[in-house]
Amino acid sequence: MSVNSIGDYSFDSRDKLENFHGAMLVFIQWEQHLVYCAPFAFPLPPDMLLGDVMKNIVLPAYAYHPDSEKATLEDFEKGQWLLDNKPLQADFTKSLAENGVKHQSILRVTIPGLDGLVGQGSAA
Amino acid sequence: MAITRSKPKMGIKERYASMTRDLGWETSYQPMDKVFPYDKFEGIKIHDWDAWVDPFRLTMDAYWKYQSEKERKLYAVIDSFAQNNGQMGITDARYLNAIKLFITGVSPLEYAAHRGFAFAGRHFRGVGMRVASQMQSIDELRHAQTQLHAMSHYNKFFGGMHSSHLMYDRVWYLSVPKSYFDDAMTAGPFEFLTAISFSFEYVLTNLLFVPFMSGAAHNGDMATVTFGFSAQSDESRHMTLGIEIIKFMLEQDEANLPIVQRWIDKWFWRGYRLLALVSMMMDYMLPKRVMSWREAWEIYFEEAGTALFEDLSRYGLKMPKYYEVANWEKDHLSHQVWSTFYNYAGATAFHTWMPNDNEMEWLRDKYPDSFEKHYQPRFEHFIKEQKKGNRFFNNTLPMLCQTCQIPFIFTEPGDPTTTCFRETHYKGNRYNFCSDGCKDIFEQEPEKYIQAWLPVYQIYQGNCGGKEIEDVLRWYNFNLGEDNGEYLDSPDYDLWTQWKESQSRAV
Amino acid sequence: MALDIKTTIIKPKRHTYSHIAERLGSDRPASRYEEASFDVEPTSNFHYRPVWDPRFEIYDTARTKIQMEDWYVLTDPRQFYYGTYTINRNKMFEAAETQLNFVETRGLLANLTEADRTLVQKIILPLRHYEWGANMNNVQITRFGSGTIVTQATAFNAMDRLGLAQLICRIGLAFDAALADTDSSCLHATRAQWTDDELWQPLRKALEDSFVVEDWFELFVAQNFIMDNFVYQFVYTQFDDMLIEKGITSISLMTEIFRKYRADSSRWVNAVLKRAISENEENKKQIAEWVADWSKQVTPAVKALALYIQPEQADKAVQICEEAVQKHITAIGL
Amino acid sequence: MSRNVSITLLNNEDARPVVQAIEKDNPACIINHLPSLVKVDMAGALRINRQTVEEILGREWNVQDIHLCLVSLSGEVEEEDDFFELSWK
Repeated sequence: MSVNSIGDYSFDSRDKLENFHGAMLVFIQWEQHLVYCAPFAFPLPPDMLLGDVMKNIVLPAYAYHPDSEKATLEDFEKGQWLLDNKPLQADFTKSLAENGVKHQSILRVTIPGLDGLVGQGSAA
Repeated sequence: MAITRSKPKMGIKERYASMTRDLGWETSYQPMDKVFPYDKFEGIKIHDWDAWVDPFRLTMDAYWKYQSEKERKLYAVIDSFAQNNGQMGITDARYLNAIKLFITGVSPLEYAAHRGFAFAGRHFRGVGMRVASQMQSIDELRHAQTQLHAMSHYNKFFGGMHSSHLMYDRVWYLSVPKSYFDDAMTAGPFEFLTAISFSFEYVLTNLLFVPFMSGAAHNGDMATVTFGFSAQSDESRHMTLGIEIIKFMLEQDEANLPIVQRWIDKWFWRGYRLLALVSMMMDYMLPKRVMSWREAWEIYFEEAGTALFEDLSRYGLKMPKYYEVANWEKDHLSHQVWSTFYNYAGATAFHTWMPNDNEMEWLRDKYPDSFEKHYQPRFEHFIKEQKKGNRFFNNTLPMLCQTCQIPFIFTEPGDPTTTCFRETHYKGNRYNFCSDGCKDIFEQEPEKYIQAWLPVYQIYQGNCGGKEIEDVLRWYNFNLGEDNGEYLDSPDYDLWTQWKESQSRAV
Repeated sequence: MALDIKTTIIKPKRHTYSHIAERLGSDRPASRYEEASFDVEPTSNFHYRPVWDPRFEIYDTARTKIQMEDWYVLTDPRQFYYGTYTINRNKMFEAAETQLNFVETRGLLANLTEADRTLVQKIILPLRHYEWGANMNNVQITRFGSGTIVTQATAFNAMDRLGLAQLICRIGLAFDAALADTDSSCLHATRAQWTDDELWQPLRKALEDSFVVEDWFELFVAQNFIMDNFVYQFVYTQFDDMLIEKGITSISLMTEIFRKYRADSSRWVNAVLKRAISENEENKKQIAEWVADWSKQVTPAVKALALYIQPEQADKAVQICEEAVQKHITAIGL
Repeated sequence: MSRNVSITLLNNEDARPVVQAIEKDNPACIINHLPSLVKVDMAGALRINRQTVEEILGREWNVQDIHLCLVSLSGEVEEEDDFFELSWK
């Protein structure tokens, strides 16, 4: 479907990649840890290593969650990853782009055994 | 006893027709299509504009008579409220956070409706519809203004209300109501009426005004109750305009049905998402509660909405798409939303807090299938940490839905533990959605929604006052440490405690 | 003790909203007019362009050639916000209703000669369509104008015009009632006069041309300043004077509200224009151009009415009318 | 199945005679009192008769006076000189 308009109706996406000064928008969520109400949004350079993103940005952001003490960077790398809904073999030594992450991509990670505050299915 | 009265020469209907419909004429010095350029492109076919019947036949003299009486009463209450320090009579200052959300998130919508109905009030070629829209237009101005006046007194003592209209243009969560109304105002006049008069006013607004205003009464807020109910008496006229416009479009031409159904699907979902804010007002922000969001949803949507759509089924109209999802979410919505604002209390112009023991019990009781299992553990953790001096503030920025602009806080229907993600691609770009409802809306009109001014991404693009969160909050015109943060650490709380202490000393 | 609490603790943190305090230059208690009007219209970060006119934003100051550094200087001297406006108009229309009822119950319309009755019906009643056109134009400005301070006043003015149109209908119904022996309705006949009778075509043409004006400020000048000044001056002042000279006062009673309304609205219209003209030379030039254009369009309309009423006095009547309008033009600084 | 129509009025002096008139003329209605509100539900249709309100009030009452106390409604509206009716078709 397309918009019904009087006159030409075409505009740029307000969030096109060029608007982010060399970064791209990436969304990251540690599944089942809903103490954090929503996935994080970050503007990240495509050539930043996924390992650096996790170590320097994502893990500190999750610090308030008690599970964060129980998970090492390696645990995260070995976790089950979804990139844009497809399984991903995450490689922390490679860049976001090399891992296949694009502008507006969603990364979701699950670490088996770390299911939030009160176990499987509670999602807290 | 029989009251005798002189019989009017003309019945109300005939008199009204001669004073409205008869005023218009077919233009000939300028073509009608140029005088009314906007009422055809949406594809709605109207064969007989005169078939429009306004059930409330108010002429302007009657309008002024009733409205001036209402205004006199309203301002008398507002005056006496201020003179008697009515702000001290509310149940608890926590309550005012709902009012802060109201003046920043709802009052600007009243104003937008004023201008939107002016558009409808000028651009339908049917006179009856124009007159009804015009009356609604100034009613909406009334609501915006009486709200500013009623809340002016609270603003003198409490944070978060001092800059409502600027905040509406800038603050992240207020882009949810703003984008909703911008969407309606940028649509054609028929879609505007379907969106606002029908989907919002008729189907959903009871959920905002009735339980909420009843809540205000319950919590001693006479200023709000008075403007709320005074506004609501206009609302009945507006709701009726809503149902009449749907019937009118459906009766005029069969070809209108699919268009109207698509709009109703869209605007039900957009309106429902907008009301997510109301769910938490009802369940968390009223110190004395009237009914739960779930109960209100059952009465005002499941019961009343079903009756309405059964009535309209004679035209072939169906219940709005994804209403089952909304019904399922009634057990989860308010808790998920409150968690979100607890997370982001550092960046809101109102305060949040954790429910006390009694409130936890009330929540367990009202939400037996969801609260204890899914939300209580989260809240207990928050409370435990807060007692240790570690009040949680989520310092990241969240991912937003391209359509409703709410952070991705909603979970898969039927699974409250897994965040719901949907996506689509348009012209080589990826767009993300919180729900099937929001994805569908985008896919109908992608050219529109790619323009969305999504606050988080605008911050990252450098358009919101600076790089640091503090810069952004200053750009929002927040008084830091006063407007935002935890309720128990707020000047509001301190002031309230002082008042209560001095009152009890006085007694 | 209660007093004690009030003096020690109940001290306001601030006296008005932040944006109002900024405008007033200090945090002092603001009037209801100020709190209801200033900065209410959104100004930035609009989400989508209108599908019915993608050239513009939802609110867009580029919708007129007139430029103002701050639209909120165009205040309304009456300081109307919804409450004061509605209460005021209720009184105004109740008084009109009383006068109308007086004329009706005392049977004053039945005393008119056939010729006078026809004359009055022909000149006054079709103006309900003119009022309705004025309503349309003011609703248009209400949607597209800049700044709540301007658009709320046009919203009120639009409703005034609907009320006045309905009042003319009431006058028509009073005529119908006075002639109870006939079935025909003079009110219903007015629409055909308005659309077909040569008498009304110049005015109808000017009005219909105004319906398609894109610049809302031009529309404001055309409708609220030029057309209204000419029509009100001619019909409700000069024609009314003529009826009184003939000894007919019942019409004056019924139309007094139009003179009251015009005196009231003129103060606001003139104040807005005067301030916009004083803003810069470009505004002044542009408004002067519009004033000249629309005066040219509406003069034939007045002339047509004048010729019908008293052909031999027509030129003189038009001249009086123009002179009266010129006073307003001078008053706004042109 | 007969669906409910409903009318919500302010709980005040303007509304009291109206509520009484509703009770009198629609005996099967269900009246719910909420804080500062009265919500009346009725299966199928609900009618407010001018004459009944006038009898209760002892003076003239205009059907449009209902606008002074009306808060919300559900059902299709029919407003005449002598009555105000809500119904589902």
